[in-house]
Amino acid sequence: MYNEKVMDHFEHPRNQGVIEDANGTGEVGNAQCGDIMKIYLKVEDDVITDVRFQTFGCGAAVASSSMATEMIKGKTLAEAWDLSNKAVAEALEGLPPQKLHCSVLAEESIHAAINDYRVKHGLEAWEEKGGHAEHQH
Amino acid sequence: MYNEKVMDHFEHPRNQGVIEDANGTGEVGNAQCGDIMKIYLKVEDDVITDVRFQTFGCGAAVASSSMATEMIKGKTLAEAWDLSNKAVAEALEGLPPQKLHCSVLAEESIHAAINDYRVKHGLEAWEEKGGHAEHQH
Amino acid sequence: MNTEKRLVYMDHAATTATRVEVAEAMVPYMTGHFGNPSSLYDLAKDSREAVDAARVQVAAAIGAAPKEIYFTSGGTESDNWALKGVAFAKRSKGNHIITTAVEHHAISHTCAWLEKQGFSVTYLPVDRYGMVDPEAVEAAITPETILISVMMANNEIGTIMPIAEIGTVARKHGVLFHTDAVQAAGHIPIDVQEMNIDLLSLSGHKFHGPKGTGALYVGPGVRLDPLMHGGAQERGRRAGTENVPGIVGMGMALSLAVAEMVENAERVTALRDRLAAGLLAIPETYLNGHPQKRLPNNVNVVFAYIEGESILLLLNRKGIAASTGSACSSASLEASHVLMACGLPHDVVHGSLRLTLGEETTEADVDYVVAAVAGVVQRLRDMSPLTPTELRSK
Amino acid sequence: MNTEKRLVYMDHAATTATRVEVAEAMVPYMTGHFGNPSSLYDLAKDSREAVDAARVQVAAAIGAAPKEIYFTSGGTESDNWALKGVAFAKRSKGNHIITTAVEHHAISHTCAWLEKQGFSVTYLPVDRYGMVDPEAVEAAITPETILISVMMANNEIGTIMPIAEIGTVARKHGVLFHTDAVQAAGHIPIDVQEMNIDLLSLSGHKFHGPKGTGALYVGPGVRLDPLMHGGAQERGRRAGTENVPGIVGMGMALSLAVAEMVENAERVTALRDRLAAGLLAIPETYLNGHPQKRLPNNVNVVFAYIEGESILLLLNRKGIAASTGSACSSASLEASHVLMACGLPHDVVHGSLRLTLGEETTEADVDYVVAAVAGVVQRLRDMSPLTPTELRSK
Ligand SMILES: Cc1ncc(COP(=O)(O)O)c(C=O)c1O
Ligand SMILES: Cc1ncc(COP(=O)(O)O)c(C=O)c1O
Repeated sequence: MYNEKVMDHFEHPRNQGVIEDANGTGEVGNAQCGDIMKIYLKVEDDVITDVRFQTFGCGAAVASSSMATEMIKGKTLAEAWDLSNKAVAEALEGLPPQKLHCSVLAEESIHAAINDYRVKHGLEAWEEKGGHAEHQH
Repeated sequence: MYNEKVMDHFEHPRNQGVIEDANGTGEVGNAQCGDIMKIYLKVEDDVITDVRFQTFGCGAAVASSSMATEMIKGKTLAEAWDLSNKAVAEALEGLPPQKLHCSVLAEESIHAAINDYRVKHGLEAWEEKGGHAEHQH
Repeated sequence: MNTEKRLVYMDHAATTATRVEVAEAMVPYMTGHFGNPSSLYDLAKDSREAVDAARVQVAAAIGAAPKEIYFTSGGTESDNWALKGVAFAKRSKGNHIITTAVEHHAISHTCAWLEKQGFSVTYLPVDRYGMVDPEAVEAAITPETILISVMMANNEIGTIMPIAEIGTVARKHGVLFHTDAVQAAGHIPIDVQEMNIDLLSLSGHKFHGPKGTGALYVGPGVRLDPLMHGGAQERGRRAGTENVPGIVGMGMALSLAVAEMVENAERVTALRDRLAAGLLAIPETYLNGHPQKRLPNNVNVVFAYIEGESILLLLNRKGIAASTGSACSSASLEASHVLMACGLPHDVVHGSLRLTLGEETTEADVDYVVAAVAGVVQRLRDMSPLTPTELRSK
Repeated sequence: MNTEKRLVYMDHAATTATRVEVAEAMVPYMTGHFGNPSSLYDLAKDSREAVDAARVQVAAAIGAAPKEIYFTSGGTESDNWALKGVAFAKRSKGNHIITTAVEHHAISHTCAWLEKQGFSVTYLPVDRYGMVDPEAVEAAITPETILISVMMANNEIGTIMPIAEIGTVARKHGVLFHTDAVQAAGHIPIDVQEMNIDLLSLSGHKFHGPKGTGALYVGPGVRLDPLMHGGAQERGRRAGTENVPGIVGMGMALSLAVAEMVENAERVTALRDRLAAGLLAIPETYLNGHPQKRLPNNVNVVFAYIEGESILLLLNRKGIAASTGSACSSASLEASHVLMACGLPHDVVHGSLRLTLGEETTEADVDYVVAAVAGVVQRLRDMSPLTPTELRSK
């Protein structure tokens, strides 16, 4: 069902865990739907110096978390904000159609964590572009 | 489908053919239904001294003709009249249910031949007992 | 019992032997790669890939895309599904179905049942060769018409219908077109695109594949209710755990049949014509079906004055396996509706004989059968009260 | 890919391998005795006799008469036929059907379709063990009720329903009673007479028979429309060329399963209990289904804080084949309706694991699986944001 890249990230998840002194965290999803993602950010000078995730969910959810965190590490918040679920799915070399929503969760949880950081630091929360109509779970 | 007895009578029909100087003949059935039986009788002193048949029809029709003619040969007309289709089927050790009507044809063709003889000889035709409601073809 | 050593199987339209290599390819999917294709684990992957590969094979054989192929349990299921599926899905659009008087019972009995459910069915007549007129199809279309179902080739008389022409008519009027290609597949070329076919039925055991397998081609955009409700197999359209070994066997058998089709058809057509010529030399014997537009392997003749079941029984004794449209050989005691629709009179319809050849049929088989049939026909004519004197022995 | 050498198949409720001796018995009916059973010639006789013999085997396994057994293409077809067949045949008598909330989709989706056709369906609730109350069945009967359909044993949680009691209720009220015995056959004793069952579904591949085979028991006097219209096969009730090899295999597999049932059930029950005990030792793990009244081979548990598909993927890496009711692993993205009906909260329903044992399962397999599952559960709990601190590693 999953390709090798997805399986690799599922089985050997990068950045799994918690950042005790995170300065931005975001959680999306709910247990009823079967997937929850929580992102921990360590931001220094507008750059994500460390990122961790915790995920309750299927293989695609774990792999998406793993890949997405890899992709934003070392990036500025603005760069990280621009990471789309499509880019995550592409970096994973594709997800089964019914699992695309997992990559959406990854994007959303990163957005939530970034805005958490921004609000905590007296900045305005960025607005979602509203282009996630495809998010169905 | 057919038992060995039926197949034996179908493949080696007894009394098949024509009696040129028959003094009683009977034909029943029609080509539309797929079976016709014709019986030729040679009657002497009320006894059937010879009998032949011609049959257009399936294996059961031929076997029933063969068996029925065997069963009435040497019998008086009254005895022959009493030959039931059930007796023919039993003598054949059974016919498939949908083929029982073939044994009915045998009974009816013998009746027709007997009455042909009787009428030709100034006797009254015997009446069918009317018990052949099961004859459906 | 067959009293001859020889066995000549001339009933390939009824069923065929599964090719040995096909049976061998199936066994590993019974005992080894037995996983349920819908499962997640590795064992299921083998099954899933095997099913996908078979789908590609079947699709290629009829010019379809793999995702348009749905595996079923046979031609009967495919026919039932196509008709009932479209009828129930389109009920609100219309209630009229057009078919012919010579369809297989899997179509005609399904239509009869749909009539009981309130649908209206036109059974188009055929000409003496069993051919339907595309213009008659067009003329039968009403605003209520939701489906046209015309078989590609007739199972009794082998007549090949003008499917492409009917496809054009159907497309022009925006009516769905189903064809029962159970007898055609592997014997004559099929292209669902070129022929404008929306739904097409196949049955595995008619081309040396396994019994209990079939497929329905469902073209793009065609909506139909499932016949088998349940699990999400076959993309949610045909429920039931996939018959993986059967599907593997069917795919392989069809792709082999198509690969060998041109060569086989040429060889078999020559044998067919030799057989027909031999049989037609018997007096008062007539060919059923179209003289040219017929399946390469089908010979169907009628002999006056005799009945088909007796012919079969005597041929069986000579090791020849054949078939007839006689009422006496059918469970319903009804004579072939196909021969009747071709206008054969009631009193000769019972004397039909169908011989359908196969890849293994030889010229010697044909000559043996011609001689055997001639003998059997004479013997039965001698026994029949209908036979005119000049046709009797001696 | 499985990185262990070991392969432990614990998904027998999904499908089973065809027994080698069964596959071997089938092959001759593919390539050799391939005749169409309906034909007249000798070749057909072998096929016909083989089908008859299989019918006797299947009948004997459920206390029926051979003439009450109709071969189908699987459990799904049998279920669809029973429900639609009775519904359409009895439409004029009434339009109400009673079933449960925990049936297989072959029943529940068929019911949903029948609702679209104007029938009315009562889906009875079950208790926390997945058990339906026979009194609730009785209370649901109205003058319009034409059919009760309650599965004999549940495919997900293994709960065995009070079939004999429901049979008594149905008989008392003169309502037809169908049971889906797909998971029960070959595992627990079945007697259609004693249990007052009118219709019963079987599926060959669930007891080491071939895929694509099934049967419907139809009791004396039960009228139902065909689902497969067409030829006169199966005494005119189920059209389609008989799948002779499949039928042979199914008959043989079922009679072997029943012969070995008592012994197997005892052995497998012990393993099941060992497995359940091992898994329930994992914290916050709960058993689904009835603690006693369950299939001998079924274990179904739910682990809090984690999701089932990930469990399966990791178990697969350890060579373990299993199943889950998680939405994430289903094509429809809906969580198990069975677990929901048992009252499992939405937020734990995704963490279920079904392990179904087989005759070849060993104690070593069980211990291996317990250890593997414990490791996997811990690993996923460590990853989950929901896991309370005291359940995390270190
Ligand atoms: C034209 C045609 N349609 C449908 C069928 C039914 O196929 P099956 O018996 O494999 O279900 C047959 C064969 O019996 C056939 O010849
Ligand atoms: C209880 C139950 N009913 C019906 C079915 C359907 O059987 P099949 O997939 O063989 O058609 C299954 C198995 O999938 C089942 O477990």
